[in-house]
Amino acid sequence: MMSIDSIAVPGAPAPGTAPGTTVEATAVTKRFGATTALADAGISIAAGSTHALVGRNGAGKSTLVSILTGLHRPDSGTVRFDGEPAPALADRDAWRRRVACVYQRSTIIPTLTVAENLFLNRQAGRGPIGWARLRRRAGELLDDYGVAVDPGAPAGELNVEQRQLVEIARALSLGSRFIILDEPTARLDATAIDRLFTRLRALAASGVTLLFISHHLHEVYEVCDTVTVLRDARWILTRPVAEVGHAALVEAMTGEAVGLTEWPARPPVTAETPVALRTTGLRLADAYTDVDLEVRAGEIVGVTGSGSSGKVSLAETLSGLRRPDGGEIRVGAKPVSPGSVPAALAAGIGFVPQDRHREGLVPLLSVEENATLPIADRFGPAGAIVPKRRTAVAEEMIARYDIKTSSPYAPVNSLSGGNAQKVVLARALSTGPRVLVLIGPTAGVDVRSKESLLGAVRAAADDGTAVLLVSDELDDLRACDRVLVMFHGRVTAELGRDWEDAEVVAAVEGVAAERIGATRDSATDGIGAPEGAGK
Amino acid sequence: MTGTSTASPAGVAKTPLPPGGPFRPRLRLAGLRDLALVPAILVLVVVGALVDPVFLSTANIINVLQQQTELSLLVLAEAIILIGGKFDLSLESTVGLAPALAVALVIPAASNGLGTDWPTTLAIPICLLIGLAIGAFNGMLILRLGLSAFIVTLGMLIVLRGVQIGITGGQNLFELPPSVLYLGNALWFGLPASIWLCAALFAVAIVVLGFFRHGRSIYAIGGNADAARAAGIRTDRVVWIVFMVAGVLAALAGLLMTGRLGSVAAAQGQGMIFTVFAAAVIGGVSMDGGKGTLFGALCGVVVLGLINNILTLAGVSAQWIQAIYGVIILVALMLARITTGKAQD
Amino acid sequence: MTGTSTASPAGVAKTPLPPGGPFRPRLRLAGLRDLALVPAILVLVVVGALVDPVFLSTANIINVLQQQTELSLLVLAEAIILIGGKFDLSLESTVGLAPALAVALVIPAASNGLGTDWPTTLAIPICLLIGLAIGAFNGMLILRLGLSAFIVTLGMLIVLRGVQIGITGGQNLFELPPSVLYLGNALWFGLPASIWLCAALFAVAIVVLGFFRHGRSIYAIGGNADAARAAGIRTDRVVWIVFMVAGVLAALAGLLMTGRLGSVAAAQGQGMIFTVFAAAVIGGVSMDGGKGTLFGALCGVVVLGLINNILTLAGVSAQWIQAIYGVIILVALMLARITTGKAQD
Amino acid sequence: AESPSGGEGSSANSQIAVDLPRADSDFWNSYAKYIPQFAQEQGINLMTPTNSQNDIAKLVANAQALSSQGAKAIVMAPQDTGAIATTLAQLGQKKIPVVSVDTRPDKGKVFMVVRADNRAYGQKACEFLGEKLGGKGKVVEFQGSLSSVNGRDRSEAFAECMKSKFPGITVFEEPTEWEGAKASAALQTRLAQHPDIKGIYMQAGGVFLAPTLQLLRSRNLLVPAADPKHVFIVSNDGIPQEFEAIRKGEIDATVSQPADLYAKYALFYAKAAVDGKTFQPGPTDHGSNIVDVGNGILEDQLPAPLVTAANVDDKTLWGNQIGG
Ligand SMILES: Nc1ncnc2c1ncn2[C@@H]1O[C@H](COP(=O)(O)OP(=O)(O)OP(=O)(O)O)[C@@H](O)[C@H]1O
Ligand SMILES: Nc1ncnc2c1ncn2[C@@H]1O[C@H](COP(=O)(O)OP(=O)(O)OP(=O)(O)O)[C@@H](O)[C@H]1O
Ligand SMILES: O[C@H]1[C@H](O)[C@H](O)OC[C@H]1O
Ligand SMILES: [Mg+2]
Ligand SMILES: [Mg+2]
Repeated sequence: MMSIDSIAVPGAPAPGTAPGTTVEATAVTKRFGATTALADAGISIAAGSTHALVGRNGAGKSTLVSILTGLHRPDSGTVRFDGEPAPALADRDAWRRRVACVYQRSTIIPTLTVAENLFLNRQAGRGPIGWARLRRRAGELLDDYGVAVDPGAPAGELNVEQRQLVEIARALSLGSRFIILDEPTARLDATAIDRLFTRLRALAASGVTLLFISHHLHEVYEVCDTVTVLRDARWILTRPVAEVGHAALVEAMTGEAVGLTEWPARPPVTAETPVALRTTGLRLADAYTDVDLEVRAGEIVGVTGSGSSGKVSLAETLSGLRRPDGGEIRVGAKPVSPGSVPAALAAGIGFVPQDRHREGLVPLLSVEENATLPIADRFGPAGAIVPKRRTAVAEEMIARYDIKTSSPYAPVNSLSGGNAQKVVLARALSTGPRVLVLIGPTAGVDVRSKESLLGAVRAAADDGTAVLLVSDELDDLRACDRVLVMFHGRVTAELGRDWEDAEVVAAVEGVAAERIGATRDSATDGIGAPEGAGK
Repeated sequence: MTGTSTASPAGVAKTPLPPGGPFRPRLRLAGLRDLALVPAILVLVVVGALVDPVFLSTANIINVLQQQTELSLLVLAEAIILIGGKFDLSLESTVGLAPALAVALVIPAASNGLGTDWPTTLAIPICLLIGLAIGAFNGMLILRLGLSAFIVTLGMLIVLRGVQIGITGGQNLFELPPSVLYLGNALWFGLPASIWLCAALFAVAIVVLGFFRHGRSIYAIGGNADAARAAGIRTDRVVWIVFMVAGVLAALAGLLMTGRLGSVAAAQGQGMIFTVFAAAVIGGVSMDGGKGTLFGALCGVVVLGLINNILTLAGVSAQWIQAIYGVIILVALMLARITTGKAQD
Repeated sequence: MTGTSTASPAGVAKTPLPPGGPFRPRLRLAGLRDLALVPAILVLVVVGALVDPVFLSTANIINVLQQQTELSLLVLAEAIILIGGKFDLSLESTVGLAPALAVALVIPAASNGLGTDWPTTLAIPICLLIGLAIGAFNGMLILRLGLSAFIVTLGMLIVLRGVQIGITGGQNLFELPPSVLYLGNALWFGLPASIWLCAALFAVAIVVLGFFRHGRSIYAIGGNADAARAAGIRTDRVVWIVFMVAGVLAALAGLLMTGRLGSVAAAQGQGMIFTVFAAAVIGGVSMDGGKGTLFGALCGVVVLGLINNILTLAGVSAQWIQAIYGVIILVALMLARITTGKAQD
Repeated sequence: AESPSGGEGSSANSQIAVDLPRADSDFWNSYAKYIPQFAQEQGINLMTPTNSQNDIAKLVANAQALSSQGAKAIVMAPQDTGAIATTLAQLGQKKIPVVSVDTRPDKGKVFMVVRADNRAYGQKACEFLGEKLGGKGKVVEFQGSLSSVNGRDRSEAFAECMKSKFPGITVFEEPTEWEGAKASAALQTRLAQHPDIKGIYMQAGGVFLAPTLQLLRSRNLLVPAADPKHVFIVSNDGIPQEFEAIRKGEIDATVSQPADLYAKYALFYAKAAVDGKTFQPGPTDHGSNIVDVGNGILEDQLPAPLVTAANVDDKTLWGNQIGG
C-alpha cells in the first residue's frame, strides 16, 4: 500500500497553459455563505484525456463543475478553455460550445416531452419547430444511446434512471469536445453502466475530453487515465490513474492512511432466530406478484434486480407508501395494516426511500428536524418538543453517523448528497426499528461515507434489526447475509454468502443459472484493480 | 397504459422498458388534455339553445365574444406569465391606468386632462407604452431585487389604482379622442374589430408558444428555471420580456374596454383579476408554471362567457345569480379535471 | 496555495471539520429573519408620533389594534395554510357567510331570518361550525378530488358570497342576538375582548407551530409533502385539519367583525383577502410553503394597520391616499427583504 | 325649522370632519368639491376630509381616528348602511353628532339624515318611462347594489310603480353592483334577445351613462325621440354629462340628485348640532321637508327634480354650475 507521503505531488497547475489543455481552472475559491466549497483549488485537463474527479461528499466536486460550466462565478480564480479566457457568464451559448455537462442534480424539465428536453433551446433555428421531425430526431438519438423511452412522453413520467439516461444522451448529442459527467452512474444499473462506458470509450477514442465524477473508484480505474482528488474544498493531487493505487486514492480522499474495511464475517443467522419480517403472497399489479420472503432478526437480506423488476415497489409497499393488491405483511407475529406509513412505523418498520430529494428530505427544515421527524413525539409530553432534548438527540446522530454539517440547525439542503443521505438513514434508525427497509442507500455516497452507512446498517443488524436492503450496488450487496434477485416482478434467485459478481449480474438479467460465470467483461469487478485504467 | 412487465417473462430487453407501455396513447392523451373544456362548451351551447333560441343567433354569439375580448387579452397575458412560472396581479389595474393616463396626457385640462396637451394621435401608442413600462417595472423589481412576483404585483395593483385615482381625481374620463374609442367600436368585415384583434393575437401567441424556440423557452423556465438556464436560455431576459408583453396586452385590453364603454371609469378593470385567474386555471394553465396551453386558456374564457350569457338570458333572479355562477364554475372545473383524469398541481 | 497532502502527513481528525465556521451564527440569523419587520414597526411608531401626538394615545393604539383583530385572525388562518403549502381565497367569504347564516338560522323570519328560529344561544357555535364545515368542504375537494387549492377556493369564494346574498337577499342583518354582538364589543380588563382573543390565539398557534409535533408537521408538509408522507406524517389528515381550523378562525373573525360593526353586512369581508396575503407575505410567509413564522405574519398585520392609521391621522388627501399606501407597502416589502438579505421564492 | 346662518357661535373653532364614501364616482367627486366651498361660506373649521373607499371597515377606522383627533361632528355617507350601527353608538357615547348623507343607516342614532327621497327617484323614472312608452313594451333596469339602501329603494319603488300603474310593461332587472361593464354586457345580451326594447332606467348615470350610450351608438339606436327606433332613457344623479346627453337628445331625463345641497346641508346640520340646535319634522326654509322616518330619526328630504329637455338649462341645477 502506497502511503500518502510517497505520492509525488505536482505543484499547483501552472498559470501559463500548456498546449493541449482543454480546460484549466486556477486558484478557484467559492463560498456559499459560511461554507467554503472550494478553497484555492484547481484542475487542469489535457485534451483528449479521460479525467476523473474524486473526493468525499461535500469536497467541492459539483461546485467545481458548476464553475467549469459557467453556472457559478468563482469568488476568485480563473478558468481557461484551450488557453483562452472563459466566456462571460451571460454568454451561455459560448459556454455550451466549449463544454457539455450532465449535472448531479437533474436538469430535466418534467412538464416538457422527452424530445423537447433533448433539444432544449435548440429545437429549431429561427423558423418554426417541426414537432414530428423533432420527435423523430429524438427517437433516433435515444436509439443511438440505447434508451428505450417514448420521445413524446412528458419527462416527468420517467423514472430516475430514465431521466438520467435522457440527460446523458442530451449532453453527448451536443457535439461538444469536452463533456463533464457528475456521478452519472450513481443511479444506473450494471447493464446501463456498461453501455455508458462503451459509449464513453468510443468518445474518448474519437478525441473527446471527459471529466468523470464517481464514488465508485473501480469505475475510475476502468475508464479514466488521470485522476484529481479534492478534499475539504482543496486540491490534493492530480496523477495518472495507473500510478495511484486504490488505497492511496482513498487515503488522498480521506486524509487517513487507513485502508477500507473488509467486512468481517457475521455470525450466521440460525434457523432458531425468530422471523422479524414475513410476506406471504404479496402482490401489486404491474409491479410484482407472489412475493414470499422472510427476514430473521439480525439478518441482512439484499434485494436486487434490473429496472422495472419490482424491487423498489416491493420495498415501498413494506414501508407503507404503496398499498398492495393482495397478500400479507407481518412484523413478528402481527400483521401490518397495508398502505399506511404510520402503521408501518408503529409496527417497527424503518425506511430509507429511494430518492432523497423527492421523498427523503424537507429541504428548508434543519438537519436536526429532518433526522427526528418520526420521533418528534419523544421530546416532551403531549407532542410538545423541548428543543434541548431534540438537539441532544440530533447531535448524537450527527456524531454517530459522521454527518458533515455546519450545525444541527443548518437547513438540510445545504448538505452535500452523501451527508444528506446519512440524515435519511439516521432518521430511519431513529425509531429503533425491528425491520429496516432501505432503497439504494449508498447511491451517490463517497467511499468512506458508504462504509459508515453500511457499518451503521450492520450495527443495527447486530443489535437484532432485520434489514432488507434493495440495491444495485455490489458493494451494498456484499454487506448482506444473502441476496434475493428479482426479475419481472418475481423473486427468481437466492444467493447465499459466497456469490460471484457475475452470478448476481446474470440473475439480474434473467440469464439461466448454468450460464453464470461464463463470459462477461465485467463492469463491476474492478475493485482494487488499478491496472484497468483507460483503454 | 398497462404494460405489465410480468406478462413477458422471456423478454430480456437490453434496455429498460419504459414504464408506460406502448407509445401512442400517451401522445394522444396529452393532446386531449388541451381539449378538456370542449365537452363543457358543447354542453353549455346545448343548454343555452334550450334556454332561449336567441342564444344561437349571430348577434348573441357576437355579443358573447365581444364581451369577452378584454378578459381574453388579460387571460392571454396572465397565461403566458403563469406558464413562465410567475404571477401578475397588477394587470387589472393596468387596464384602468394605461388608458386613463394616456387620455389625460392628450386631452385639455378643462376636460380633466393633465394639461400636457400632447397630440391626440399619440394616445394609443402612449397607452401601450405605459403598459410596457408597468410590465418592465414589475419585471425589474422581481428579477433584479429578487422579490416575489405575488407581492410585487399586489403592491403595484394598489399603487397603480391609486395613481389613477390620483391623476383623475377619481373622475371618469368622458372626453375621449376618437382614436381611443376606435378599436373598441369599429366593425371590420361585419365583426367587431376587438374580436379580430383578439383572434389574431391568440393565433400569434399560440404559434409562438407552440412552435418557436423563444415561446418554448417560457415553458422551460416555468418548468425548471435552473435547467433552462443550464440549457443556455437567458431566463431573466425572457421573463422580463414576458412581463412587458403582458403589460402591453393589458393596456390594449384597457383600450378596447374604454372604446366599448365610451369612457375610462375610475374603477375600470377592478375585480377582473380573479376572473382572469379562474379562466386561466379552468383552462388548464397551472399555477406552478410550465404547464397549460393558450388554447386551453381561451376555452376557459369562452366557458365563463357562456355561463354569464346563459344566466342573463335565463333571467335568473338577481338574488341567486352569483351563487349559481360560482357553483357552475366549480362543477365545470371538476368535470374538466375528472374527464382528463388528472390531479392538478 | 493548494493544500498539499504532505502538509498533514498524519491522518487528520477522524471526522473532517465542517467547512463552515462555528454553529451559532446561522441560528442567530434565522432568528433575525423573524424580526425583519420590527425596525419597520419602530420607524412607523416614530413617524406616527411626529405626525400627530394623538397617535400615541391609549385610545388610538387600542383602536388600531382592535381594527386589526379580524384581519389578524384571517392572516393567522392563511399563514398556517400557506406554511402547509396550500392556499385559501375563500376565507374572506366565510367572514361574511358564517355569521350571516348563523344569524339567519336563529332570528325570526320577520327580521330576515330563514324561519328556522333555532335557539339564539346556539348562534356562536353554529357560526363556528359553519366555518368548520366550509374548511372541511374545501379540504375535501382539494384532497379527495385532487383539485388545485387556488381554484377550489376561488370557486368557493364566489359560491359562498353568492349564498350569502341569496339567503339574505343582499340585505344587511341587524336584528342580532346579543350573544353574536358580545365578542366584538365586550371589554375585558379594560381592553376589547377581541384583542385578548387574538393575542391568545396567536400565542397558542405560535407555540403549536414552533414547539409541537403537529405544528411542525405542517412545516414538513409544506416543505416537501412526499418526504413528510414517507416519514410517517398523515399529510392528508393534517392538511384537512388545517383547512378546518382556518375555517373556524375565519368564522370567528366574522363574529368579531359582526359585533364590532353591529350588523352582518352583505359585503362583509369582501376585498379582505388581498390584504390578508399582503400581510402574510410582507411578514415573511412564503407562497411556496414550508417557510415563514406566525410572529412574522403578525408583524405584517401590525405594519399595515399602522400605515393605515398614520395616513388617516396625517390627513393625506383622499385623492392620493391609495397610491401612497401602495407605495409604502412596496417599500416596506423591499426593506424587509433587503435587511434580511435574502431573495424570496 | 331653522335657517342656515354664517353665525359666529360656539362652532367657530370646533372642527367638523367629513368622510367621503368613495373616490371613483363623478357624483361623489362633485360632492367632494362642494364640501370645502360650503365650509368656507358657513365659516366652518373643516378637518381634511378622509375617504373610506366604499369600505365600511375603513369608514369605521376613519371615524375613530377623526374622533381621536378632536372632531366635534362628523359627516359621513355610509354606502353599506347596515354596518355602521356600533360606530354610531360609540360616537354617541362620545357625544359626537353624526350627519348621514345620501344614505340612511339601517340602525343607530344620527343627528340628521341629508338625503333625497330615493323611492321617489324610482317612482319618477317609472312614471316617465310608462308615459313615453304608452304603458306597453319592454324596459331594462340597471339596478344598483342590493346591499345599499339607495339601490333597494330605487329598485323597489320602480318595480311597485310598474306593477301597479303599467302592468303592460315588461321590466328586465339587471344586477350591476354599480358597475358600468356589467350593465353594458347585460344590455347587449338583452338587446340580442329582445331587439324591441324601448326603455332603459339606469339608477346611476355616473357609472352607466357612457357605456349605455356607447352601446346604443354602435347599434345605431341613438336616434331622436321622434324616430320609432328611439330607446327612452331615464338616468339618475344629474352630472353635467347627463345634461349634455339630454341636450343632444341621447337620453330623455335624469333625476338631479343634489350634490351641492347634500354638501351644503350636511355641513349646515353638522354645525347646527355642534351649536346645540334641534329640529322638528315639517317643511324647511329651503324647499324641502324634514320627515321622521321612524325611531326618531329625522331626514331632510332635499328636492331632487326630474330634468328633461324642458328644464335642462336651469342654472340652479348643480350639474350646470360645475365644469365638465
Ligand atoms: N448553493 C449552495 N448553497 C450553499 N452551500 C452549498 C451550495 N452548493 C454547495 N454547497 C456546499 O458546498 C460544499 C461542496 O458541495 P459540492 O456539491 O461541490 O460537493 P460534492 O463534492 O459535489 O459532493 P457530493 O459528492 O456529495 O456530490 C458542501 O459543503 C455543500 O454543502
Ligand atoms: N403505481 C404503479 N402503477 C403502474 N405501474 C407501476 C406502478 N408502480 C410501479 N409500476 C411499474 O412496475 C414496474 C416495477 O417498478 P419498480 O419501480 O418497482 O421497478 P424497480 O425495480 O424499482 O426499478 P428501478 O430500479 O429502475 O427503480 C415498472 O414497470 C413500473 O413502471
Ligand atoms: O349611492 C349611490 C349614489 O346615490 C349615486 O347614485 O352613485 C352611486 C351610489 O353611490
Ligand atoms: Mg456533487
Ligand atoms: Mg423504480
